[in-house]
Amino acid sequence: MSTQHTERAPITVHLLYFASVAEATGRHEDVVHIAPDSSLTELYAQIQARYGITRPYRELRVAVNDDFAPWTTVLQDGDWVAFIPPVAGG
Amino acid sequence: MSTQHTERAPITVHLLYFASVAEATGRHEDVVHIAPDSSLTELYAQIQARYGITRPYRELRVAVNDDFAPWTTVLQDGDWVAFIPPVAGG
Amino acid sequence: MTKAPSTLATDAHTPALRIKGDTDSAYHLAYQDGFALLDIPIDAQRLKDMLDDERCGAFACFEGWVRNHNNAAAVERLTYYGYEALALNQGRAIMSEAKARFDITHAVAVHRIGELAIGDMAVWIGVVSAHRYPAFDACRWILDTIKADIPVWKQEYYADDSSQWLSNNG
Amino acid sequence: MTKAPSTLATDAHTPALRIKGDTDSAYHLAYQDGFALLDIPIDAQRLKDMLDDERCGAFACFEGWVRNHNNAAAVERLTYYGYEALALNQGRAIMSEAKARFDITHAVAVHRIGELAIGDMAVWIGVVSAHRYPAFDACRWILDTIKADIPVWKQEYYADDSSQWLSNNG
Repeated sequence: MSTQHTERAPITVHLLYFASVAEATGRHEDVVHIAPDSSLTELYAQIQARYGITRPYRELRVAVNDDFAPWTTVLQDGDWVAFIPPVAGG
Repeated sequence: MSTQHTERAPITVHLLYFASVAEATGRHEDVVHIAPDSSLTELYAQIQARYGITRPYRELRVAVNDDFAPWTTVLQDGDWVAFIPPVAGG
Repeated sequence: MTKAPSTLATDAHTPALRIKGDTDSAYHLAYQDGFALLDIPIDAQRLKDMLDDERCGAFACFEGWVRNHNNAAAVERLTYYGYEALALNQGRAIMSEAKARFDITHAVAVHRIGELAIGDMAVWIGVVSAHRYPAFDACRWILDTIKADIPVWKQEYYADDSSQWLSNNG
Repeated sequence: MTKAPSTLATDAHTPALRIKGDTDSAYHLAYQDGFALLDIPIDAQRLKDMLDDERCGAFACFEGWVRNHNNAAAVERLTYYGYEALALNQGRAIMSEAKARFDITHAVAVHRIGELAIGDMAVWIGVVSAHRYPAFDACRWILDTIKADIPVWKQEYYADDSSQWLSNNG
């Protein structure tokens, strides 16, 4: 038996929240399930919906596995992702 | 009785020598007598002659009474003068 | 300005207030990679000692201190939060790029996180080189790049109990 | 390069190797006028403590150290000679002009004279300001101006017993 659109199992992604993003989510970490081949912008949209975050992704940077990454990056199962609000060190 | 050129008494000037100038004179201080209204360049010429210094005054700066002064300054009795070779602090 | 965060939200920040390793490991990292985070007062002398070098005639240094005001508002204290793993990766890359860009011998930078009081040192940067201009230029570039790229966030607390997230680019 | 000066010539330099007052007076002058000469090792912490200010977020600092080489030649040690009275007058004017030119809160600079060994600090400059760029800019300007205008001379001694008068402008 076959389907036209193969239903692939969702992948698991870990999230770290910092500063104003942690303020909005009320937590430091999350685990979410998302469709394979999702992009970081799709992941951010899911988090926005869950926590009612209105800030557009363009105002943030994003890190995958402890390095900055482009928003176009495709997620892999087990990735650790952090949305990075404007920094204020120094 | 009168003379055409009034012979005025020489003034006394104190000299401080530093670095390569002290090297050339072999001393740190001097007292010299010079005609009134002499300029700093005339004083330097006198010191050059006394110690056989060939370095032209343009390569040095000059200080009068512990402040830098223009070479055109006219000497006053009791002035302290220092010829300042190129500095090397810092 | 918003009121101070709720207890829930504050707990959400707690992991970002402390470094994972101990202090000696952080200083070792500063020595090895040129960059580290600390969650206790920065020992400037200990960092400076890492830079001693007989070939160097110039030592340029910058310290960022917590000011008692920001624009018109009187600051009482502030908290720096850090994403340590990303900060260390970025820091290592910044210090490596500084050595490639400028004619310098060594450079070290450390940023503090956690609760700081007025006058506390938030960041220390030291650079040594044979001559003076590369030391100045690199020190300033490292500071600017840390401010732009190191994931550290600052929340200032004011006399009326309000607080504010600061941003370096706005 | 010339051979080391004769004893006679060395005596001619002796007054320029020591400051006239005591150490506490020199530090007081550094505090009051922003500039002093010292003829013993510079205590950077003592100078830095003069600059503590809660309004300031930025501390920029420069130290000039005696290098073990100058161009190709291996330097063994060196001697700084100073014309103290002129140096203090010039130094006071330089620090005053720095405060007028740059948006800084305080600045202090001290130059050492006498015999120095490799690694010794010859000059210390510290500047504090509300924001970072004026501190960097003033620190660099003060150093450049000290190098141009403070009557201090440097004689380097090399491994073969020769020595040389250095100059900052050529």
